[in-house]
Amino acid sequence: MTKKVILAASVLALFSSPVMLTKATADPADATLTIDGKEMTVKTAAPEGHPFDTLYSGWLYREPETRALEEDSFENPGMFGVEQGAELWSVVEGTAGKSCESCHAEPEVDMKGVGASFPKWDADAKRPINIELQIDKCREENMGAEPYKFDAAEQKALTAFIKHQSLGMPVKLDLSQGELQTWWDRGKELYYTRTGQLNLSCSNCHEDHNGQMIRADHLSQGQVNGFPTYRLKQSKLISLHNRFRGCVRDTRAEIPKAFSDDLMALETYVTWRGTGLSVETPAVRQ
Amino acid sequence: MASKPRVKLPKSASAGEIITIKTLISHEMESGQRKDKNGEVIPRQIINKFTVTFNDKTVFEADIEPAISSNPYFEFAVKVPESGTFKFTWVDDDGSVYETEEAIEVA
Amino acid sequence: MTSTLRALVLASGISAVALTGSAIANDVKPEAVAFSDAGGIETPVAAQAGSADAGKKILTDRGLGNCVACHQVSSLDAPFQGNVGPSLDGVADRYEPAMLRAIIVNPKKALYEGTIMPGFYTLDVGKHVREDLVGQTILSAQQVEDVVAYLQTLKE
Amino acid sequence: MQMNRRSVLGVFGGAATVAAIGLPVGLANATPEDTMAKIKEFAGDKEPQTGGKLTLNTPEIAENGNSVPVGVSVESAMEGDDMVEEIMILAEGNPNPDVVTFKFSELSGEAIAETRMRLAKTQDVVAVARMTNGDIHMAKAPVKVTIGGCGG
Repeated sequence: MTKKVILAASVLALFSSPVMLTKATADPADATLTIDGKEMTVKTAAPEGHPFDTLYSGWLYREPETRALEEDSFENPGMFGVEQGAELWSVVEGTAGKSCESCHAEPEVDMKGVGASFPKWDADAKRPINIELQIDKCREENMGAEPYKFDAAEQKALTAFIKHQSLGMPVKLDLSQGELQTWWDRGKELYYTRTGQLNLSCSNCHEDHNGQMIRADHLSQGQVNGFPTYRLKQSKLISLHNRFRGCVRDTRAEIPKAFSDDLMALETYVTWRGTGLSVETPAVRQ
Repeated sequence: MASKPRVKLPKSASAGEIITIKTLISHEMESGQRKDKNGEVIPRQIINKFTVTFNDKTVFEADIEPAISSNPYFEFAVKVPESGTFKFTWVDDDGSVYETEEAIEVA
Repeated sequence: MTSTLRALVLASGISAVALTGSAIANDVKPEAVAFSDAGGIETPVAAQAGSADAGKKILTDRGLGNCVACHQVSSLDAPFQGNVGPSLDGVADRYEPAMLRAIIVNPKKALYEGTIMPGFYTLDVGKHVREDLVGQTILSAQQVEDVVAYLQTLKE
Repeated sequence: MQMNRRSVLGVFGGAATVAAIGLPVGLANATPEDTMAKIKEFAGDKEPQTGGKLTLNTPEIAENGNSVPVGVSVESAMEGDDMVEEIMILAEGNPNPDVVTFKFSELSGEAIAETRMRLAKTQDVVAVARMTNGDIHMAKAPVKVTIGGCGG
């Protein structure tokens, strides 16, 4: 055992210089992000108990051309989703003859801050609730409408629209609500759990190796403050749980269900890891 | 296919001023070069033509191929001689035509 | 027994004894791979000797090793090599074949538990492995030996 | 080989999903000869000039081949003989080299245009401009298209 430890240490020492060298060239960009005249917090001190000292938005890890797309909300194709959400707001659906607007007449005012403070504790369901699930809850309980299928275009558009009302506001969860802290703990455990044939945890890439490159992919801290995010790869809005599932799939593991207890716990914990960063929805990523 | 054109240009300009116009339209731009899960080629459906007129005179055009990205974006310049109306037209492979208009005031 | 195989068995010392009388032409099963006290794997895991040419392809093949996702090899014609892991240039000067093999087979055992590097010939993997991959390794025994053979050509 | 049906997905991702949208990988790509033929068709018997009158702006590295910004401009008075009629953009390494052709007018004021294009792989992008006096200007720029780590 001792031998192995020494060996590992010497291996690390042997390679430390080239690793340092390459890492220096792949640091997050030193740039400021202003959207529609609002300055975003893309770099901030981490909250107490966080493994990092400084939090960086994923925006800082992207190439200048990708960054430019998010900077200009006219050019940002994710804004099509926000516009679609704004239209859906007043569409009446369900047996109660209501739309979102029936209860929330001024989304720009009523929804401000919502996107910065979810997931919240849902005392009825005794589990965390995110924006997608809150929309479904409203649809079922108040509108008499069917919940959306996971990743329905309308679900992503409404979520993006709601979160966009908090553009620039710092992410801040109230973990004292209900049992949210317990779910945070569970999410933390999952964050460090290795899955799949490739045997990888979230932390392997986004904590241990952020700033470095996997092939041409510049690993970020895995912040979630910009979801739903317009991804160039799919050329459409991508939800947070879609991304969670994509990452887990890439470890060659069975893919957890969207909005399952595990992924709600993970959403709670990972959202906390971005405390203080601005809501950027809809962010633009590669 | 839901297509919503977005156009950005100044509300006013001085006579002979060169302004920049940006346009973006929501469209998948299916290239006709992809296959679905069953190995069948997904039929091409793109916006193949973009035309801009000012007071009914053509000022800028683009002949578009499948290599243009989803949600096509165009930015170009126009020298505005007088007050008038820009008309923007996108033509889809399926024959649909998407249009929008913007007026500009020349002082 | 082919002469290559005989050479391998002879070179592998104790393990050769274990192999004698059993199915000699078989690869070593992932659960049967033995690490030495020094952390290496002395015995090749495949019955056939590795091919450096085949190994070279595995390094850049996204469906197989995809080693350049994390490592650099200057002599390989593969753009955008990652830097999560160390450069493999001259790796043959730094490691004996037994150690190279061990790192590929299961770096968590050969190097340290916390490494991001997947084990390419081990069943000691993460949770909830995709159903169709349960009990399977990322690379075959032969592919591991091919990669070992290629890495041995990387001398400064 | 122990590869099974689904393991073509690959370590760290989806070789199979690389072409999730946009241009496929693996389909026969255009050749520089195809591109030369297109230029010939566009230019007629005029020899393209590469003196720098036409500017082609592309990123050195495109983070995602699905959306690569490309801008073209030509120094020109945009009136009379000194006017740009058309600028054609070609991508040598795509399945088909055609990308877009911009048509200008006297009301353009400036021969400048920008769009976003798909590039199937690392390749040269070519822009060719035809002036009202028949002159042809050309510019070429290499673009490195990245290879994704996770999921292509």
